[in-house]
Amino acid sequence: MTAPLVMVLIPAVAAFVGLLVGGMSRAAAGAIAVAGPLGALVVAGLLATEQPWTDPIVDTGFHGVLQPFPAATVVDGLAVSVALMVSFVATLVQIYSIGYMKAEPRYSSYAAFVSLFTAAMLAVVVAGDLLLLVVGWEVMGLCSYLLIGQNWERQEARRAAVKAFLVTKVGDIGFIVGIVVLIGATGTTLVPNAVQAASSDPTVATVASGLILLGVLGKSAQFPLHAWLPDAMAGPSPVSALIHAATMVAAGVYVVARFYPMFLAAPGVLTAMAVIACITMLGAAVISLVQSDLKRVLAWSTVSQLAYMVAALAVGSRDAAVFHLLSHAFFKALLFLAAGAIIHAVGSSALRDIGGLRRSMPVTFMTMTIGLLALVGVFPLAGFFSKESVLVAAEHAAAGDEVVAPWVGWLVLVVAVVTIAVTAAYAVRLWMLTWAGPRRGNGPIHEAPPVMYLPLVLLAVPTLLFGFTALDVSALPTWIQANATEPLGTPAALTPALVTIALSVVALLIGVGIGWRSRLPSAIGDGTSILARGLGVDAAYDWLVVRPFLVLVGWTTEFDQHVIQRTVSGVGSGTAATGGRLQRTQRGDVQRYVSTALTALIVAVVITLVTVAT
Amino acid sequence: MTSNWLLPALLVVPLMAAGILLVAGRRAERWATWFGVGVQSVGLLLTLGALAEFKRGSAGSMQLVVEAEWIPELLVDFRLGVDGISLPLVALTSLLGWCAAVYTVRRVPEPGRARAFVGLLLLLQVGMLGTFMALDLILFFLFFEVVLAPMWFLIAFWGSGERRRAANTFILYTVLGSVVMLVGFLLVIVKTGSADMVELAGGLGEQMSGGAQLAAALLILGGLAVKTPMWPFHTWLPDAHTSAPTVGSVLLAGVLLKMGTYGMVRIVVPTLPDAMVRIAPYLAAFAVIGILYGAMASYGQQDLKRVIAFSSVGHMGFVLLGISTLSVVGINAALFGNIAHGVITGLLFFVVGGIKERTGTTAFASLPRGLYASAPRLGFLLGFAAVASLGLPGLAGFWGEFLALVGAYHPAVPEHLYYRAMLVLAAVGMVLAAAYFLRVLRRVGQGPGSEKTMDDVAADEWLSWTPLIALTVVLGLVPVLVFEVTDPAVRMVVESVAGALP
Amino acid sequence: MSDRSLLSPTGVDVVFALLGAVAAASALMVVTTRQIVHAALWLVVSLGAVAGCYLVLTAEFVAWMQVLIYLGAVVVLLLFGMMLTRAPIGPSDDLTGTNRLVAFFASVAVTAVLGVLVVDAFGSTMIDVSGEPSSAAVMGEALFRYWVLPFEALSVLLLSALVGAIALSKPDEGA
Amino acid sequence: MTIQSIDLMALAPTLVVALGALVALIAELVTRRGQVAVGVGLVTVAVAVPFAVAASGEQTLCSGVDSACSYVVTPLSVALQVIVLVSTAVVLLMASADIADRRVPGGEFVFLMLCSVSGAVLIPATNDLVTLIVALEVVSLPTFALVALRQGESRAAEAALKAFIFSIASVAVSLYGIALLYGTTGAVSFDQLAAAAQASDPTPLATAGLVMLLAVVAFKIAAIPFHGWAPDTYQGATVPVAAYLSVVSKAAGFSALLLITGTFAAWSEMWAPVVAVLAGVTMLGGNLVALRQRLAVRLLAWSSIAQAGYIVVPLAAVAGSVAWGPDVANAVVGYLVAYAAMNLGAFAVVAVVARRTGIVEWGDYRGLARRSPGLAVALAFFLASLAGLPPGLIGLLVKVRVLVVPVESGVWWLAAVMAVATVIGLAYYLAWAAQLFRQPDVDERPVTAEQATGSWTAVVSVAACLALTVAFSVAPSLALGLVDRF
Amino acid sequence: MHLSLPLLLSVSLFGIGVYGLLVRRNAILVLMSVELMLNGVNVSLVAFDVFWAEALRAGQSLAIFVITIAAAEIGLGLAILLLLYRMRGSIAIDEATDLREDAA
Repeated sequence: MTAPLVMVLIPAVAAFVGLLVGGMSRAAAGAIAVAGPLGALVVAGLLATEQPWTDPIVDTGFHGVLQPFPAATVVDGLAVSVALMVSFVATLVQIYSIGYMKAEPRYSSYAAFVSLFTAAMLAVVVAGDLLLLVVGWEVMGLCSYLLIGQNWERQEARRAAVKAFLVTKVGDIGFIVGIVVLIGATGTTLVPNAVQAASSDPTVATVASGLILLGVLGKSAQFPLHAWLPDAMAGPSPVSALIHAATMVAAGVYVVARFYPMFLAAPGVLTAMAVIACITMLGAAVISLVQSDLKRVLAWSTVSQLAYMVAALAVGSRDAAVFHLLSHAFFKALLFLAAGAIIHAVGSSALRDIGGLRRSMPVTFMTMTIGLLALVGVFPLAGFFSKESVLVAAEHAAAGDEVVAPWVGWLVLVVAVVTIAVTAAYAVRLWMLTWAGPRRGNGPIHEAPPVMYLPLVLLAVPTLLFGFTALDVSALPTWIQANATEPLGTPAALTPALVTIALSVVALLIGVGIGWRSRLPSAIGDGTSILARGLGVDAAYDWLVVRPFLVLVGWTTEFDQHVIQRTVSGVGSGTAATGGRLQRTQRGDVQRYVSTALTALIVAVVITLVTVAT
Repeated sequence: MTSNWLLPALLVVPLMAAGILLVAGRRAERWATWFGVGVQSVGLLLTLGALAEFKRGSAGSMQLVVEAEWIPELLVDFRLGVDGISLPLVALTSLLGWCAAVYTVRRVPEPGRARAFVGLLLLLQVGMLGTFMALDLILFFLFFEVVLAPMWFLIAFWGSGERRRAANTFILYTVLGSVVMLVGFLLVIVKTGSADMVELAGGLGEQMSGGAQLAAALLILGGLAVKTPMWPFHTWLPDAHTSAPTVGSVLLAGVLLKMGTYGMVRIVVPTLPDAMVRIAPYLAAFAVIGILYGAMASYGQQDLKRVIAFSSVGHMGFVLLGISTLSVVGINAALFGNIAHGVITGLLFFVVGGIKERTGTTAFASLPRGLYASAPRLGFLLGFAAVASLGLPGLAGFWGEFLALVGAYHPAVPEHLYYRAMLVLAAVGMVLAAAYFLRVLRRVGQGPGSEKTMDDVAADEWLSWTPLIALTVVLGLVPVLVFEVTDPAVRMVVESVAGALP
Repeated sequence: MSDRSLLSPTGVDVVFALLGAVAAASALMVVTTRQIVHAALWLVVSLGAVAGCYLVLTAEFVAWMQVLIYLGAVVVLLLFGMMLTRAPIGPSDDLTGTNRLVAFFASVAVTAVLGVLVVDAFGSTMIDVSGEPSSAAVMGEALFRYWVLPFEALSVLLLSALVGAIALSKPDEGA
Repeated sequence: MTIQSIDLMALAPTLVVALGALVALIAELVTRRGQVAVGVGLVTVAVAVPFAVAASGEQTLCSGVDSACSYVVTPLSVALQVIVLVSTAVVLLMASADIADRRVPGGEFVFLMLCSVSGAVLIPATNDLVTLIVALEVVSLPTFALVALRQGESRAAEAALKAFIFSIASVAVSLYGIALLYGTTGAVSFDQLAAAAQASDPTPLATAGLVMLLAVVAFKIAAIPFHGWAPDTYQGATVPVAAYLSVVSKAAGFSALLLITGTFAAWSEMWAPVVAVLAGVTMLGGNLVALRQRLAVRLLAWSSIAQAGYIVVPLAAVAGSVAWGPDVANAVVGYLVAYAAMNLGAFAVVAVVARRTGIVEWGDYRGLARRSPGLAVALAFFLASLAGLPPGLIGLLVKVRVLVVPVESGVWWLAAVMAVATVIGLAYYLAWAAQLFRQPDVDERPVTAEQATGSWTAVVSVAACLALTVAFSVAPSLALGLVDRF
Repeated sequence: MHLSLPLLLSVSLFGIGVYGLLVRRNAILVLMSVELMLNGVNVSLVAFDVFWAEALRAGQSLAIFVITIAAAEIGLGLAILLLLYRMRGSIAIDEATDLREDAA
């Protein structure tokens, strides 16, 4: 049992125990719920401290396709850093949930599923075996389905859960076929060996990475498989914070990072990723601008920020992508938990009912403001540094010293800068509508209980400080590359470049301007416009996928019911009918019987004579 | 072989018990179900004994072999034996038989008559075990047919809905299939002069001429396809399942469907390699059609049992795809798929039976919503079984399907690209499977929550179902338990086919 | 005997042809007449002609058996049968059934097929009818040297027919 | 002038049965009680069987001319004789109930039956066409009397008339066939005919003759198109007589068929297709019409027509590469043995139920298991065997044994037709078996009371058939290898 | 003498007998027709016997046996007819159809 496996199993056991014993007392359930991710955090911490890790692949001896107990795990900088982030956020979410889910009757199953989710995410993070990766990947999808559908009394929760699972499942099909191709082509299920073998053969690399990209698009909610994330907001806010901001959606990016050498061997796929990322980045940001629901604004923002990470990967810089992944996880989780606190206090997540809460919820106000600033990328915060590192990477690519074509770099750079402006716009709009202006809605508003705002504060800390770790080359960059199974050249400091800083500041100011003008309540809109409904992508889904599928289902049931069923029962009744017709020859008159017999005989004689003669 | 009394004992004990029940007077109605549990437990113990005796190292060769001459005129010897391919299935049958017996202790479906019910179940057990142990073609055919009469009575007398018509379609369709298979067997016996499966697999089958092999293979596959069921011979399955009593459905889905695929791996592939190499691509095509067709048809069904019946058509499609690759990975995946489907669909039908018992119906139109609230544990089990059935990795259902895809990537037959197209289509089938199961969970499990109206899972239900739940999880996490037994035997089968490959 | 074509008949042929024609014509009358009693009488004529044919064919013993049993016993029995079932004396037109067409075609087919076959096989072969007739002595010897088993079997047959007829004719003793 | 040397020991079975008939008749006249006649009948059969077995391998009544004997006993003929004799014993047991309550005159009944049986025992050992046709006539004639003997039933006469007319027509046609064969080959003894067949190809006249000869055989085994009389006659006659017709009379037909096809094995390309079509049509037609039946006896009649089709399949398969030989004959005899046991059993149960409750429609057998479980289980077992579905194992095994021959000889369409026919057959056997176990909708009067004396013998007949069928199921080589035992 | 003459006579008698058998409604006439058929057979048997002229005399022996069989048949046939007449009052064959398939 290697350390990483222990890290995965602790939350899993916590989930199982929680499910069994949870029913008894809420306190016990709460304790077990927090203990799970906390245990994982501790182990991750231990792993982080006892650097340098000796052997990247900790192999448990089960290999080959037919002894597929997927137990091989990988321990390198990338894995440990993401594991730390995941367990940290998960612990805070569990703590936060104790407060948030006080009125929830089925708290024990909720907590258990969150722990199970954490275990699955950690499994993906430390997976050294393709099969363990697939197990984690799919169990994550299942937990997201279960948690979105937590309070399934509501219609939209039920629909959102199914939609989330199916859309990600469509992506997962590509993912699984990609893994099958990898295993088939390379003959091994060990991740590093498979990636190394695949990257040496361009065709396999292109096919495998293209297919795996499909899965990533599904999980990380990129165009065209992004429609499920905004609807997933029907789930409880802590779930949104953990799954739909920090971890699951980041898993896609993490997997690409894990398989990065293979992706580098397939520039075509990287270009495609870049184009998709740009579309998603800008589209999501613009849609977020017109959203009328607090959590939907943040959801579309997440889609946009994820596009940043994918763009970073597309332009050839894994470190930038991972850096943005980590920082985004912190401030986006913070924003969602803050939103949760607001909803908990106000009772509704529609912007119409929220306003002027500055005085009544000071801590939430403070932490949410920090979060928004980080989201926008204001100087000292983590957001600024991670976004800049992406811009720097884009600029390198534009200069032509990356594996992708220069125009890709330019495209990413331009779109990134424009998106900074739009991001600033919707961030300011959100901030003004929630905190500034007159108090809309009624009823007393009071600050969230400590168990809820403590995690906010704890998340605010890394949002503020995490940026600085990237400046010193010996800190974050080397750490991410440490013990990497596949070293990607020397780790370079992720320091922002002057020219990109200038561009981003200009874009930021423009954005604030737009934001300021659209802060009026009248600009909220009722969320029914084409833009608000996600540019009609949902309608397109309905027409292109759901409706034809239902027609096909209709045909199949029709075909099965009438054609095959009828032939079978037809044969049955047919035999009975022939029986009836034969029966009618037996009318009782013996002379008729004898005449038929004799004529038959004559015919037989004649035929036999003819056949014998020939 | 040391203890070769095990296998005949496995057959004789239930047979004797059925005889006793037949003769026992009306007083036996009371202790009949307990008697059933006792006999099945003995069977289970014997199976565990066999598992222990079975030497994993030489899983490729027949073990615990028993041999006695029975009908010289038909070259029929009473020859039993198990190897890596049949042992897991024998174990599955004993387990499901035991779970069924435990479930019936207090739940004999109306119109009661426990004595006859348990007697028929025991006869069914004899037929099923016999089919997996027989090493003689005609003996295999006999046990193949022994199963039909008891299952017919179970559906026709203890079933529900238009059970008589369903029972008749079931038995007439299957008998037509098995007679066609018999003609295939006879052709093999006539051409090779031997009916011993081991000899035939060992190379005797290859001496048959190409044309004869193809004719025999098509006939036998035709018969087995009806049993599997392979599309388009599947129409009897939904009706049989909708009308069968719970235990009947469990055994029908859990074991009877496996006799078809087992027959293919045990008889057709090793004995008629040249024919199999030519037929394999078409088999793959039918398998994939089955997967997609099963998924789409089950999405359109209005009855819970019919949904699961069509899902079985889909799962069996994956098993057939595995077999059609004729590769080590593929056939291992098929055998594992058999076991996994048996366990998971057995559990599914038990849960649906529980639902039917509590709500009196399985039709979506009249089924109350919000099972998660009205019977949380039952709801959880329904969710668990549905998720396992749609092939969630980490549970037993996944490996059968996933490794079938891996096998399809590198089939032993030359048509690699064709198989990769099949692979993608089969993968699409997985998402459709997710679609219809989630529709079921949404329609039955979720919904405007009503309070805890129904009594939740009872003790005897837990006792009967826990082995299946545990097995789903254990096989999901440690699939090697099955593979270490089946792999050596499958390598033998694949070797015998290797000769026929170009 | 040397083969002669059918068309050059010998003296015996002419006699036989005449007898055959009588037999066939009266047989035709048996099946077509509208009076039952006439049918029986025509049957007597037909069987008598056939007996004559046997004599021409030197099968003397068979001829006498024919006269004795057929004419003596069988036809008499038939007449008794008609009497007991009160058959109408005068002409009655319901004697021929409805499926006349099928019957006609069947009989014509039979006659045609067999006729063609026979002529094709034995068109020109001759048989020697000049030899000494197979008298009772000759037939007796043949019967009891080679055909003892059928003879015995026939005895069982006749006995069972006798007992059967009597049993059937007994009035019901009441169930 | 040497009288034919008669070896009485060889002829013993036929003689014993004939004498038994006489003794039975006289016994009934003397003691005025029908039961005694049945007793004598049973004793006769009991004595005849060992004689038949002892006579194996002998031949007698050989004429001087190239030692062509007219009575040759072969293992095949002994097997057929044993089948006939044992079946007669069972039928007599069934009939004793009718005789006891004067529904049928005991003495005459047993006398006629034994006369018929003596013919049936004679046929397998005949060695020439003359004896064969006479023996066939000896078998048929008494049966028409038996059918008509049913007092107080007007339709019995009609049934007898139909069988009678059909019989004399087919005998006349066969006699003409024999005449033609005699004409072309100049021989009537099977050995000389076989030699003639080997010597040259069949002339057109010989072809016509042989096909016409098959007419009487088709009549006896009630193969379509010569089946018209069977359902009506079975329905009109008493059930034991119907049983007799469906088993012993058919066994005689099959013996004749085996002898004829054996003799003319050299001309098999000529007659095999005819027999094949005959078998196919009979199997399919019999099962198809049986689907629609409502009366129990009529259903059994059509079922026995279909079963006759199965029995002919091995001979039909000679059309392919397999030549006529002991293997084919053993398959026919094997199926015949199992068929006799199953069919007699079914008839026995129908007889008992008809006598006790007057039920004639198989639909009214509903809930029989509730009222008399023993009978119901027995009938279910017989029906399962006839259908060829386990637990009726022997039914299945003999079907397999019969199906091997067409597969081996490559006559594919015949194997396919048999497969389809079996499935159709399963439908109505199953429907009837299901009726037995269904809940009775109205509780008819209990069947337990023994309405009439002497009905215990009927139950004994059911038990005997059940014992035989179960024994065959457990040790199938008893039935399948019967010929090799002698 | 030509062999085909008696054979032609036998064929014609046989054919006429078949016609009578199938068309006549009265049972006694049917019996008569069968007698004609049997006589047809006898004529050909005797003809062939004279043609082959063997010591065995198979043809003529069989002819004699056929005559005896015919007699026995007529005996029993009339008994059945009379029974039918007593039960039903008429011996028309196409009226005796109580036993038939009720092709409902």
